[in-house]
Amino acid sequence: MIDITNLHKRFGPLHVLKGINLTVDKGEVLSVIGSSGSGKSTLLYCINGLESIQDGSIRVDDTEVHHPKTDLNRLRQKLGMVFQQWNSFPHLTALENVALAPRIVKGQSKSEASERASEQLNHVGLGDKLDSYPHALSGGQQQRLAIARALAMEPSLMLFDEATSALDPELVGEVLDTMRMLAREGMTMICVTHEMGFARDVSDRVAYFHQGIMEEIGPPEQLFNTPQSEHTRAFLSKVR
Amino acid sequence: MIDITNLHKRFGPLHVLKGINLTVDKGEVLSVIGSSGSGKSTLLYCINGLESIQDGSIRVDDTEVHHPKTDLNRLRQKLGMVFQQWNSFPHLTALENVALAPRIVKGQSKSEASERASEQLNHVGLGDKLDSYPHALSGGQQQRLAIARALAMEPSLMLFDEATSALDPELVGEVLDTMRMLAREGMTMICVTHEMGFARDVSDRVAYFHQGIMEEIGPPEQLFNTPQSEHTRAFLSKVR
Amino acid sequence: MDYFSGLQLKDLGFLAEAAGRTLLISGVSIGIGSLVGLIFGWLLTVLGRTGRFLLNAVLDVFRSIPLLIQLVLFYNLFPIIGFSLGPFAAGTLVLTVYTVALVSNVTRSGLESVSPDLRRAARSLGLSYWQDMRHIVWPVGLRAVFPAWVGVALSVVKDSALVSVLGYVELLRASQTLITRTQEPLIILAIAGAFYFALSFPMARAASLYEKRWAQ
Amino acid sequence: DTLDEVVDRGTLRCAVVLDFPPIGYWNDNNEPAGFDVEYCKDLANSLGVEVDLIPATWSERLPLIVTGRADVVIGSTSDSLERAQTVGFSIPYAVFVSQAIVNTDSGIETFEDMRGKKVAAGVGTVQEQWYEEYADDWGDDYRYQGYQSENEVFLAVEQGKVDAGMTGNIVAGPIAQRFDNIELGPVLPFTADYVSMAGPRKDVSWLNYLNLFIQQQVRTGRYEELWAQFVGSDAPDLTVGGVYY
Amino acid sequence: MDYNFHWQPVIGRLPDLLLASLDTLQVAALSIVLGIVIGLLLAILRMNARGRWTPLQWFAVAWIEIARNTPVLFQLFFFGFGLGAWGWHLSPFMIVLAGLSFNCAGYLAENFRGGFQSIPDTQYRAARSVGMSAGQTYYHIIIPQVLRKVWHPLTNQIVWAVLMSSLGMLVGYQELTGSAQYFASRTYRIFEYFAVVALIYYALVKLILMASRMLGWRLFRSEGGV
Ligand SMILES: Nc1ncnc2c1ncn2[C@@H]1O[C@H](COP(=O)(O)OP(=O)(O)OP(=O)(O)O)[C@@H](O)[C@H]1O
Ligand SMILES: Nc1ncnc2c1ncn2[C@@H]1O[C@H](COP(=O)(O)OP(=O)(O)OP(=O)(O)O)[C@@H](O)[C@H]1O
Ligand SMILES: [Mg+2]
Ligand SMILES: [Mg+2]
Repeated sequence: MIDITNLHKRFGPLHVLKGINLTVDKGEVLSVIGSSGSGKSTLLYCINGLESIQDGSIRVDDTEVHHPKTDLNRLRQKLGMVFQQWNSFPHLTALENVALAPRIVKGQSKSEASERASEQLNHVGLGDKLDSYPHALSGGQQQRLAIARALAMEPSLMLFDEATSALDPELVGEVLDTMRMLAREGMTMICVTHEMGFARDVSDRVAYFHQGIMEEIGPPEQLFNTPQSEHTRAFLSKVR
Repeated sequence: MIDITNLHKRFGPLHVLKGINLTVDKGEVLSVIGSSGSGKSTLLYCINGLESIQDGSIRVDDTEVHHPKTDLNRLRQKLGMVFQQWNSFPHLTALENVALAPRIVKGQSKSEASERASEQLNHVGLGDKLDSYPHALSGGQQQRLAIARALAMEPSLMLFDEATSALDPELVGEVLDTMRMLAREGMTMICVTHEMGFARDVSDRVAYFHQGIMEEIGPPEQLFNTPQSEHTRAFLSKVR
Repeated sequence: MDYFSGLQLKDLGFLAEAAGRTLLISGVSIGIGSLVGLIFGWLLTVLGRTGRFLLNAVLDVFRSIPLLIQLVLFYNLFPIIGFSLGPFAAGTLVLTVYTVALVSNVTRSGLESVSPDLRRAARSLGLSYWQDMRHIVWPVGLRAVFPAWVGVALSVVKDSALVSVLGYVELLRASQTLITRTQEPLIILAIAGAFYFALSFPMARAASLYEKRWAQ
Repeated sequence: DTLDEVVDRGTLRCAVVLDFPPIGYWNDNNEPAGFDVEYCKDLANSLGVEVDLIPATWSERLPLIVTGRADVVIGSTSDSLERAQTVGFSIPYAVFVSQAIVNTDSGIETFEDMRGKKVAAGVGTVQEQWYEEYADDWGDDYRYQGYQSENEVFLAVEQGKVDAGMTGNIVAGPIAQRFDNIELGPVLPFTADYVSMAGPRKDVSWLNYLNLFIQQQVRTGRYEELWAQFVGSDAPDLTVGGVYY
Repeated sequence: MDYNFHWQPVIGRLPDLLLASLDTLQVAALSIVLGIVIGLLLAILRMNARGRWTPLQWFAVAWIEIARNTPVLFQLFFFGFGLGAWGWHLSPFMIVLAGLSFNCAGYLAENFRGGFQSIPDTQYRAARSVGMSAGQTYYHIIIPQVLRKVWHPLTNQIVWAVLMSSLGMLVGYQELTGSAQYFASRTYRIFEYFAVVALIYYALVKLILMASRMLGWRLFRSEGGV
């Protein structure tokens, strides 16, 4: 599904990703953990083609993401993405948020897009908020809205970038539950997260990033119980 | 040390605290938990005299906080307070942040205040940041700065209002460690917190607030393992 | 012979007509100026360093010279370079350029206020650059700065009073004319002031209410 | 030249000053009226074209000509040599004597009394220029204030902001009558104020035409008629003895 | 069009024009100082208007709204002829000063109000909680932060005051624009004079912006300057 070889990413002089090799299979759930600034978000942006890369390659379903001929807008329809914060469109209702991209990108008719959008919103438990604007939703609801919006494009892979870290502790649960549901349904997922509980329970594998290097990757039991690298141990002890 | 009887607090029509009775002894560490809007912060503000009260009384060391004759500025020197966020003064260096109040409130000389301030900053592990401005400090360092600032007034009681909830997960630890250190040193503390681990490990007692009522109070083992009230159980299951 | 006469009812009509001209000249300037300003504001967000610097420098000139001077200068310049403009045309031109200078600033900050995360979210759904612009950046950014734009528009309405120095008989000039005839400055000024206030205050209020709602 | 242009265009762009009753003012229908306005109309008639009146303040008069926005200014423009470097003048079409109007409380009776008092005039008038010649002599006693229009001068005198205002004798009379606290002041020791029409400096044929027009107005008695209508006294003699113009 | 530019007379008057620009700066500076003082008072009055309004608060709100919702030129005329009709006589300098101060106070009041409201409540509470009095809190904690918040709008207002003082010409005050018009009325070379004056204004504005940036950088280096 995803095939990353020797990926290098620089922001000017700053070397942010230093040769990442990673494969994610269909149906797999991968959690990415690591301290702030280690390049986790950057990795997701690169997979999505939102950031250029300086060396190596990323292939999604045998499409080279950074090949000049690749139609990125088409590719991105396969890759749903949910960010940490503020990513619902504030000027559109929940329904319009979800229906917009299918309509203007996929060319669905207005009624078709709306119908599917309301299905997706039902799916994430927002069936009663179709006509609410984001500012009238709680943080957790906004995040579920963002998930529904990504799902409406029928992606084959979902990328989550700390989808819960801006939420009040009480609201984290509902978003994690939605993500669990997706995992159960067999969605391929890469989740950058600070929620060790989630990483442990839901993922097939967990990867630990440290200063632009993927220091360690493995099944959650292995990584959490018998971390190989010293950095991993130090990090895990800090986040408890 | 602190004696609260039948405390009622209203914001206009909103009844925020509905008859709180609470005693905190010298050297005791009390954690206060409860969902958003249950009145936890308001309780601290009332203790500190930052909010008026409508009924009942609060006595700190036999001083009636809300008695018109009470010199609040004097009383507040006994009560150190640390808030969730925005609490270091952004226009002053770390040293000035800590030295300001001793100088202008207690009338210490500039050099004396500076000397003591740098001691306090050493105490919380910021000995090398004396001349840094807050914007150059991490969130965790800013919170420790706020703790040092409160300590510089040599308070006999510390009030913490979710001192860690605005921090990145990795930074939470350093602030909690500082609070643990204070507890070990025998400081009387009331900590409003979302960190159940901290509440469990450090407190002598934990109080659960629900919609302006103190639903339950007791030693941590009791409250966490055998909660009496249904609301407490529901809350604890949500925050895991 | 009496060359002076008291204030009459029909003078109110005269003032109303002049108020109409105030609305006309500021309306035209705001309309054209805002359109051009939108484009320039967008250019400021996409141009390279030098382009942005140059465009900014030019626009900045119009923000750094008193409007009064701009009006007199341009009014006198056009005939010199060969085509004569009446007070209305010259006034409209200067006010329009002035509006462009202000609106482009407002637009730029509006577009820049759209967070990169929001744009990434849109792009990550497969929206193209222009779809992102059309459906996300413009609506969100412009809504955010709508109150600031209203502020600019109202200040152009108020500053249009300066076109009176070119002899264009807008509201303030008309009141001067009436003052000349009736020698009753207080009441006439009060009427003129009340008109500006009645136009400006409700709009400013509405914009700030809108801003509060939008800020939530 | 301008003459051809005006005839081709079919309108005469004639600048007038309208806060200078009775020479130029807004009547109670808020339309331009006065001696100068009638002259504009007569001039347009003589050319067989429509008239386009351009209201101007004192200081705008000559720039209107210089920048080509008006064909002629009939606005009590005194024919000073300094101005003649910028625009062209016709022969005089009227003559005024400069006179002060004073606030009743000012106690001014003679020109000497104006020393140390606050005195106003319109910016760009000859009164302003002549009065400035006293500046060095009088030192701190020279307290002059310029205003954008004649009307603001009257208001200032009326409200007591200044003690005296300087204007033409013809205007001074009606003003003094109209306001309770303004009265006629001393006639000013300035030379008689010969006022001319102004046109583009290099356009001699147009200036010639204007000269002839002024001649004709006097010859036909129209000059006397309008003077009587608006000013109400005998029309002054427009010639200066002993020299050709 | 055969217009010949005459620059010589303007160059000759340059020293006079530069002197007149000092008048411009003076009246602008004074009106800003007055505007700040009055604006602060108005802002405090308006902020304290919770629930019921006292006459003092009505006064503040009326001032602010009239200043912001009518043209400056109108305000100048009002202080000129308007007050004159009541027998209050202001000299042209005072008219400009009063008009600009009135206007600046109204605009600055709203800026200050915004500045105060943008300081998080916890700043105030944190200061009070270490025992500072209300006065000490304002002096040591709130005002320095508000100053930083309003620095930019304040600079804009100063620039605005300089630009708008040009209206002095229309009420008989001979600041830079008024003097230029006065000199120009001799030879009627308005364009040349105003072109030079435009340059002077541009330079003044740039100087003010530079000074503000440098001063701001010194004052606020704690937050990385302005
Ligand atoms: N657009 C950019 N320009 C320059 N540097 C950038 C940019 N985006 C990120 N960086 C830098 O790249 C490094 C990695 O950033 P990244 O956001 O990927 O970290 P992260 O692991 O997601 O951290 P966090 O947990 O804080 O989100 C950081 O040092 C960051 O400052
Ligand atoms: N100054 C105020 N004016 C009016 N209502 C207020 C004010 N401060 C707090 N409240 C209300 O009082 C209630 C209790 O607020 P409080 O901040 O004490 O809750 P909390 O338990 O601290 O919540 P959180 O966990 O979100 O901080 C809330 O409903 C809040 O909206
Ligand atoms: Mg990140
Ligand atoms: Mg709280």
